[in-house]
Amino acid sequence: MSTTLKIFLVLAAFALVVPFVPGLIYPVFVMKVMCYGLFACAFNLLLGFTGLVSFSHAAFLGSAGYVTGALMIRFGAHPLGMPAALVLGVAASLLVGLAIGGLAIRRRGIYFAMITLALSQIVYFLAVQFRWTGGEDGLQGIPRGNLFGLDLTSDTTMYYVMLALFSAGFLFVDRIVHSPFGQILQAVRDNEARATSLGYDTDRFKLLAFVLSAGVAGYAGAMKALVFQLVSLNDVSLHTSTEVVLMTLLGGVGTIFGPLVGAALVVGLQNYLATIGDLVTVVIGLIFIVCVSFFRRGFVGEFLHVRRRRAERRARAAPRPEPPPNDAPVAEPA
Amino acid sequence: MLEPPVALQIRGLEAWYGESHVLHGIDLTVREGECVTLLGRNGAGRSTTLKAILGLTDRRAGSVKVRGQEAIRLSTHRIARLGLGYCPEERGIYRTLTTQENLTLLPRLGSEGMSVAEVLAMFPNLAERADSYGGRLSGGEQQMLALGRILTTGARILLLDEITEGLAPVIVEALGRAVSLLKSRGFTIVLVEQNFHFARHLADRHYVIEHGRVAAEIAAGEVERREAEVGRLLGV
Amino acid sequence: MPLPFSSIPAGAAMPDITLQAFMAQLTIGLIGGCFYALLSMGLAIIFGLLNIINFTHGAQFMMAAFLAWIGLTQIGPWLGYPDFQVSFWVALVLAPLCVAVFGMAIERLLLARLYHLDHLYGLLLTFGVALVMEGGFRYAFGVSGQGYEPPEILQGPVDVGFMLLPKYRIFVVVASLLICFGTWFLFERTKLGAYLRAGTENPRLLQAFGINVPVMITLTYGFGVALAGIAGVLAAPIMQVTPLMGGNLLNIVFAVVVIGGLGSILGSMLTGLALGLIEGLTKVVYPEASTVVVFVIMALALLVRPAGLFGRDV
Amino acid sequence: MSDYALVTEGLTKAFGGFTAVRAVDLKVRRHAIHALIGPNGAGKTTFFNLLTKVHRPTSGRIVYEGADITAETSAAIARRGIVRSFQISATFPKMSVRDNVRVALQRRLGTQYSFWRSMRSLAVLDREAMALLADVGLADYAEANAADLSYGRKRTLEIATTLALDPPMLLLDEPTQGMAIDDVDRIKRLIRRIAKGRTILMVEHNMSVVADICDAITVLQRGEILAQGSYAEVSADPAVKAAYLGGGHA
Amino acid sequence: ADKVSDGVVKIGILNDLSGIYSDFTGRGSAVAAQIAIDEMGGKVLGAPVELVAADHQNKPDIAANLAREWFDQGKVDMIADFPTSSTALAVMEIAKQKNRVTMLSAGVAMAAINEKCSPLNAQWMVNTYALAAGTAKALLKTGRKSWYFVTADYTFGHSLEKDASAMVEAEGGKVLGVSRHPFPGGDFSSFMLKAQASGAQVIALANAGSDTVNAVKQAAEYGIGRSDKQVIAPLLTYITDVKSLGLAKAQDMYLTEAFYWDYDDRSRAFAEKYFAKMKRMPSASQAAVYSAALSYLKAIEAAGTDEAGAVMAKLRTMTIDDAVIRNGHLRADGALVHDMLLLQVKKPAESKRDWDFYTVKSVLKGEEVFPKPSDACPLNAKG
Ligand SMILES: Nc1ncnc2c1ncn2[C@@H]1O[C@H](COP(=O)(O)OP(=O)(O)OP(=O)(O)O)[C@@H](O)[C@H]1O
Ligand SMILES: Nc1ncnc2c1ncn2[C@@H]1O[C@H](COP(=O)(O)OP(=O)(O)OP(=O)(O)O)[C@@H](O)[C@H]1O
Ligand SMILES: [Mg+2]
Ligand SMILES: [Mg+2]
Repeated sequence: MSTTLKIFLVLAAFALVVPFVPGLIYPVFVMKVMCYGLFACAFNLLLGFTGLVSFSHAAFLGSAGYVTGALMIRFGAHPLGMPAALVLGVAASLLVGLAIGGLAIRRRGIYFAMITLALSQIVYFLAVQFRWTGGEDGLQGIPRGNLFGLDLTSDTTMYYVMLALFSAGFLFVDRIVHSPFGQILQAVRDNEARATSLGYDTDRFKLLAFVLSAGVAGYAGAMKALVFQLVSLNDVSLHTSTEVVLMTLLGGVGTIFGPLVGAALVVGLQNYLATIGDLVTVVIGLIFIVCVSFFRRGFVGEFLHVRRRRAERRARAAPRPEPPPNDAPVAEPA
Repeated sequence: MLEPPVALQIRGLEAWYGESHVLHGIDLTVREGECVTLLGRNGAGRSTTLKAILGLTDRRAGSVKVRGQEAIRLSTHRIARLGLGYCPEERGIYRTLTTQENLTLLPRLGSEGMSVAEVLAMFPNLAERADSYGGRLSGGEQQMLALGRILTTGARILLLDEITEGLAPVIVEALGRAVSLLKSRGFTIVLVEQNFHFARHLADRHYVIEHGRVAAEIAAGEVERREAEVGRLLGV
Repeated sequence: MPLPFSSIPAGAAMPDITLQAFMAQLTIGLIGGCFYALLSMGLAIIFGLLNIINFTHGAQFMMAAFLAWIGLTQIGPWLGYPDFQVSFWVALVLAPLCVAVFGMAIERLLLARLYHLDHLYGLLLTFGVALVMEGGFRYAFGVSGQGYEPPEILQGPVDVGFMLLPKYRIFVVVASLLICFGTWFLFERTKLGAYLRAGTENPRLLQAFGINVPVMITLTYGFGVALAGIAGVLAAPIMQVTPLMGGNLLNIVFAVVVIGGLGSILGSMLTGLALGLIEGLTKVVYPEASTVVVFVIMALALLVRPAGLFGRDV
Repeated sequence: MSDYALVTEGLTKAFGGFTAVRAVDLKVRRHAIHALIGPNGAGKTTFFNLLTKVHRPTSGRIVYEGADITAETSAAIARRGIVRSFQISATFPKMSVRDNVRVALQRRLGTQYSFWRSMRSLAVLDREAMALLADVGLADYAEANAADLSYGRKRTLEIATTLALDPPMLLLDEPTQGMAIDDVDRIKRLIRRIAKGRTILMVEHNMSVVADICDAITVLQRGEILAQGSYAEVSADPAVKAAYLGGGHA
Repeated sequence: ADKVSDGVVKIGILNDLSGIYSDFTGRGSAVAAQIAIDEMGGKVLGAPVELVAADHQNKPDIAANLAREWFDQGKVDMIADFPTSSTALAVMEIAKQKNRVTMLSAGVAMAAINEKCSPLNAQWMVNTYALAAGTAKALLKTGRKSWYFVTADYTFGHSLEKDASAMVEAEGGKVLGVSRHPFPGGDFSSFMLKAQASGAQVIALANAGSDTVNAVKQAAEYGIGRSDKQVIAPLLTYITDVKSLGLAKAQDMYLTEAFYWDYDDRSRAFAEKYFAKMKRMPSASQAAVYSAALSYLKAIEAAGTDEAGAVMAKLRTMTIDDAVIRNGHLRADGALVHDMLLLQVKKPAESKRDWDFYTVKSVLKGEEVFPKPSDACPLNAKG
C-alpha cells in the first residue's frame, strides 16, 4: 500500500467519526474543507504537476456549480436527479475548461496565466448577464435532493455522501498524478522541448491536464453547490481563483496532501477572521506575503523537506558506496 | 629582468552553489600581460573559478586581489569596474537585443576599448547580422559576439570561458591570432579551455584544476617535458 | 424589465448619436485611455525589468490619490495648523515620490528575494501587499471615498466646439501624453532601454559587466510606481478617492499591458490610449460590455499575436 | 526502395530578407553516419530545425523513406522515427535517470494518455530501461536525478533516451561540444555502436570525430552546399579548406 | 427561563465589516443593535440577551456557513443586516430550515418578499421598489415627466430601474433612454453626457455606493444636472454617500430614505446615543438594525417564547413605532410597511453642522410607496 493511501485512510477514518463526536469539529466545516480541498487539489494538479498557472479555476468551480444548482432546482426531487446534476455539472466545467484551455494552452508562462484570467472574466460577465444564474443573487435554496431515494436533507447523511464523493475525487487526482499520463506530464513540466522531441504532443498533454483539472474543480463546485445549497457570483470571481492559489501555496505546491491542509487552513481562517472583522484583507494579505517570502514550500512541503534533509544527513553519516562524481545538487524547485 | 606587476592574485578561493561546496581553495597568480589557462575535466570547477572571481557564485571566501585591491567583499559590478572583462560559458548573449545593441551595451571600463567597427572587422559574420536579435544568431555567431563585446569595454583583464566552443576550425584559428594580438597589446588573459591544442600555443602558464583545487601548475616551457602528467590530468 | 442576455437597450441605439456627441464620447474615451496608458506603462516597465506582474500597482495608484487628499485636507488639522495645505501641484510631485519610495522599500525588502523564482511568486507577493495596503487604507479612512477638488485655475469647463470640456480633463490629457512620451523616449530612445532588456534576461551577467543592477532594478521599480502615483494624483479630482479605486482599474490595465506586449513600453502606451477609445465607443453602443470588451480584445489579440501587438517575439 | 533514408529537394528557409538555407539537395544514405559541417552561421542548425519543423520551410521538399513529410508537425515527425538531440543538454532534470529513459520507452505502450491507469503498469519497461542504461554505461546512476549527472553523462543519458525510441534516424547537433576529451571518445564509440541499423545525421565542428566515424560529409556554406563526399575528399577540397578548415588541417 | 431556547436570546449581526458596504453597515450595525439591547435592560423573559457579529465578506457561502454554525452550535436566534442580497437570500433559506428568524435591515432585494419570501423573515428597512417609487412619485409630481436611467448592470440596478420606469410610465411620463454600466463603473462621464444629451428632465441613477457618488461627481464636473431643467435623482443613496460627495456636489438632489437622524426629537435622541459611540451619525440601515433588534425583543416578550414562528406571528400583529420606524406593520410576505422620507440635499450654506445634510420635503406614507403584496410569494396567497 502506498504511503499516500495510508495517510488518506487515517484521514478518512478520522473524518468518519466526526459527526459522532459533537464538539470535535463542526461537520459542515469539514464538508466545506472537503469541497475547497478538492478544488485546491484540482488547481495543484495543474500548478504542481503540470507547471501551469491558471487564474480561471473559479470559472470551473462556478460553472459546474451553476449547472448542478440549476438542474437540482428543477429536477432535484427525482431519484436520479442528484447524480445526474452532478455529472452534468462536471460536464459543464469540462467544456469551459476545454474552451479556456484550448485558447490559453497555445501560450506559455505568464501569458498563459493572463489569458486564463481574461477568459475567466468573460465567464464572470456571462454569469452576471445570464438570467438562469440569478445575477448577483445567485442560485439560492438549491435542494439537496436524494440519492437513489436516500434523503439528503440531514447534514449527517449529506456528510457521509460528501465524504464518499470527496474520497473518490481525491483518489482520482492521486491516480492522475501517479499514472502513465502523470509521468509524461512531469516530463513535459521538466523539459517541454525534450518531451516534444520524443514524440509527445505536449500541448495535448497540457490541454488534457487542464481539462481534467477543470473537471475536478467542477466536481468540487458541484459538491459545494449541494452542500451549501447555493451558488453565487463569488464562485466565479477572480477572488476565488486567487484564494485557491493561497490554499495550494499554504499547503505546499506539488504535494499530494498540501492542498487539503491549505484548504483547511484558509477555510478555518475565514471563519475565524469573520469575527475579528475590519482587518480581514490585511491579515490575508500578510499571510500571502509571509508565505511567499519565507514559507514557499508550504506546510506539507516544508514537512517533507525537513524529513528528506534528515534522511540525507543520515545517509551521509553512513558510508556511501560510490558518490557519483561531478554531482551537482538539484536546484531548489521554485 | 623586472617581473611585471601582479594583475590578479587569488588565494584560498572557495565557492559554493547553494549548499554544494565547489571550490576548495584555489590559488592563482596572473601578472600583467600574461596569458594563463585553466585546464581540467568537465565539472572540475574552472568556470566556477571565473565566476567566483566576479562574485557570481552564491557564496565565496578567500582572497581575490585585482591589481592589489582586495575584491572579495565587493559586489559584482564593482569588481567588474576594476577592469575585468568576462566572456561567460554558454555565451550569455542577450537574446532580445540586436547584435548592434549587444555590442554597444556594455559600459566602458577603460579607455583602450576597441570600436564597434574594429570588432565587426574582426568578425565579418557579425557585421552581416548587425540588426538580427541575439537569440537568432547561430551558435558560432553568438560566440563571436560574446567575445567581441567585451573587447569594446576597454577592460584589460579578460576572463574567457571556452571561447572556441562550437566554432569552425577556421574561426578557431582566427581566434588564436586574435588572442595573440591581444596579448601583444598587453592584455592580461585568463583562458578556460577544453581545447588544449588551442590553448597550448597561447599560454604562458597552465593551471590544471581538479575537484576545485589547483592540481598542477605548468609553465609553457614545461609542457613537452611533462606531457605524460598533462595527459593523465586531462585525459588526453 | 427582464434582461435577456445581450439585449441592447433601446435608448442606446446608434441613430440618435450626432457627430458632436460622437466626438464628445471619443474625447472622454481618450481621457480614460490616458489613465490606462500611464498605469500600463508603469506596469510594462516593471514587468520588463523585474519580470513581475505588479499587482500592487492599483494600490499604489490609490495611495498616491490618498496622499494628495491627505495633503489637501487632513495634514493641516493633524499638524495643528488647519490652514496648512499641500496644493495639487506640490502633491503632483510629492505624492508619486512618496509612493515610489514606499515601493522601492517593498522592492528591496521583499521582491528582491524572489527574482530567481517563477513569475508566480512575485505576482502573489505583490497581490498580498496590495491587500494589505487596501485593507489598511480602508481601516483608516473607510470605504465611502473622499472628494478632492482640482486647483482653482483648472476648475470649470472650456467650450471646445463639440462639447463643454472641463479644463481639468484637458490638463489630464496634456500632462499624461507628455509624461508618456517622455517615458517612452527615456526607455526606448536611450541606452537605458537596452540595459533594462538586458537586465531582464540575465541580471547577474549584466552586473558582471559593471552595471549596478540591484540599484537599477530598484530605481526602475520606483519609476514604474511613480507613474502609477502620478496617475493616482491626476485621478483624485475625477474619481472619488477610495481604497478600491485602483484595484477596480487594475484588471483592465493588466489586459492593456498584455495586449500591448508585456514589457513593451510603446505598446502599452498606444494600447492604453486605443483601449480607452474602444471602451468609450462601447459605452455608447453596448455599455454593459464596456468592461468585458477589453478582455475579449485581449483574448483575440493574443490568439493573433502571441507576444502582444508590440511585443518582441524572440 | 531507394538507398536513401532522407532526401531534401531544394530546401530553402528565408528569415525576412535573409536566406539561411538555400536550395539544399541533400541525400542521406540509409544506415550511414552523415556529417553536416560548415562555417558558423552556414545554416546547419537551421537545416535541422527545418527537418524537425521548429521552422517551416519557405520552399522545397523533405522526403523521408519515400514519404513527403514537408507539412508534418514536430511531434508527428518524431513519431515517424526522426529524433534529434539538442545542442544544449536535454534531460528531464527532476526525474531519475531510469525514468528519463522510461518516458521514452513509454510511447510504445500507447498509454501516454491513460490518466486512470496505475503507474505500476509501467514496471514492465524497467528491465528494458536498465538494459539501455547498461548499454551506455549509466547503470550505476539509474536512481540518481538527471540533474545530478556531469555534463558528459547528461549527454550520454540523452542519447540513451533517444535510443529508447529505437529511432531509425537520429539527428545529432554537435554531440561532443564542450566535452572533455575522454568524454568525447566515449561518445564517439557510442555513436559508432548505435549507428548499426540506423541512419545518423550529425552536425559537428570537431574534425577528429568527423574523420573517425562519418561515412559521408556535406559542407554547407552560406546556406548552400559547398562540397560533398568522404572525409578525404572533402578535407582536400581547397574551397572547404578556405571556408572552414583553415590551414591547420592538411 | 425555559421559555427561551438555550437559556439565552442571541442576536447575530452578519454584514460587511471590511468591504465596500462597511461604511453604512459594518461595526455601526452592531453598535446600533447593542443600543437596542441596552434599552431592553439586557434581558428578555428573564434570559440574558447577547450579541454576536461577523463579517460575511459579501460572500454568500461564508454567510451561509456562519449562519449554519450560529444556528447549530452558537445558540443564535435571529440574524440581521445583510447588505448584499445574495447573502440575505442564502441565510434566509437556512433560517427557514433551522426555524430561526432573519431580519434584513440592509437587504433591499425584492426577491426576499416575492418568490423567496419566508414566514420567518422580515425586510426591516426598505426595498428597491419603495426607494424607486418614493423618488419617482415625488419628482413626477413636480412635473418632471421625461426620464433617463443610468443603471448598474445587475439585478439590483435593473430592479430599481424597472420599478421607477413603470411608475414614470404609469404617470404619463416617458423614459427617454437607459445606459447600463458594468459594476463597478469607474468613469461615468460618458453615460452622464449621453443622459444630458437626451434632454431628459430627470437623470435617475439606478445604482449605489461609489457608482452613484462617482456619477454625481463627474456630472458636476461637466455641469450636468445643475439647472432646474435637468435634475439628478439617485434612487438609492445613503447618508454616507452624501457625506463622501460633499454638499457642494450633492446639493439639491432628491432622494428617498427610510430614516434621517435629524427628523424629529426621537430620532435625534437615538442618533445622539449612537454618535456618542461611533463619532458619526447612523445610516438608515444601521438605524434599522436598532429598530429590528428592539422590535424582535419586544415581540419575544409579548409572545412569551423565542420560538421563531411565534415571535414572527406576534411581530405581525404589532404596530412598529420607534425612534427609527414610524407607522410600521409587518406584512405576511415579510415586508415592513412604514413611512418613508423624501429628502432634498441642502446647499452648503444651509448646512449648520456636520451631518446636517437634508431638508425633509415630505413624509411618504407606507401604503403609497411600498409595493402591493405579490402573487409570487405563496404567503400572500393565503392571506
Ligand atoms: N549553478 C550551479 N549550481 C550548482 N552546481 C553547479 C552549478 N554550476 C556548476 N555546478 C557544479 O560545480 C562543479 C564545477 O562546475 P564548473 O562549471 O566550474 O565546471 P567546469 O570545470 O567549468 O566544467 P565544464 O567543462 O563542464 O564547464 C560541477 O560539479 C558542477 O556540476
Ligand atoms: N530565427 C532566425 N531569424 C533570423 N535569422 C536567423 C534565425 N535563425 C538563424 N538565423 C540566421 O541564419 C544563419 C544560420 O544559422 P544556423 O544557426 O543555422 O547556423 P549554424 O550553421 O548552425 O552555425 P553554428 O555552427 O555557428 O551553430 C545565421 O546567420 C543566423 O543568424
Ligand atoms: Mg565550464
Ligand atoms: Mg548551430
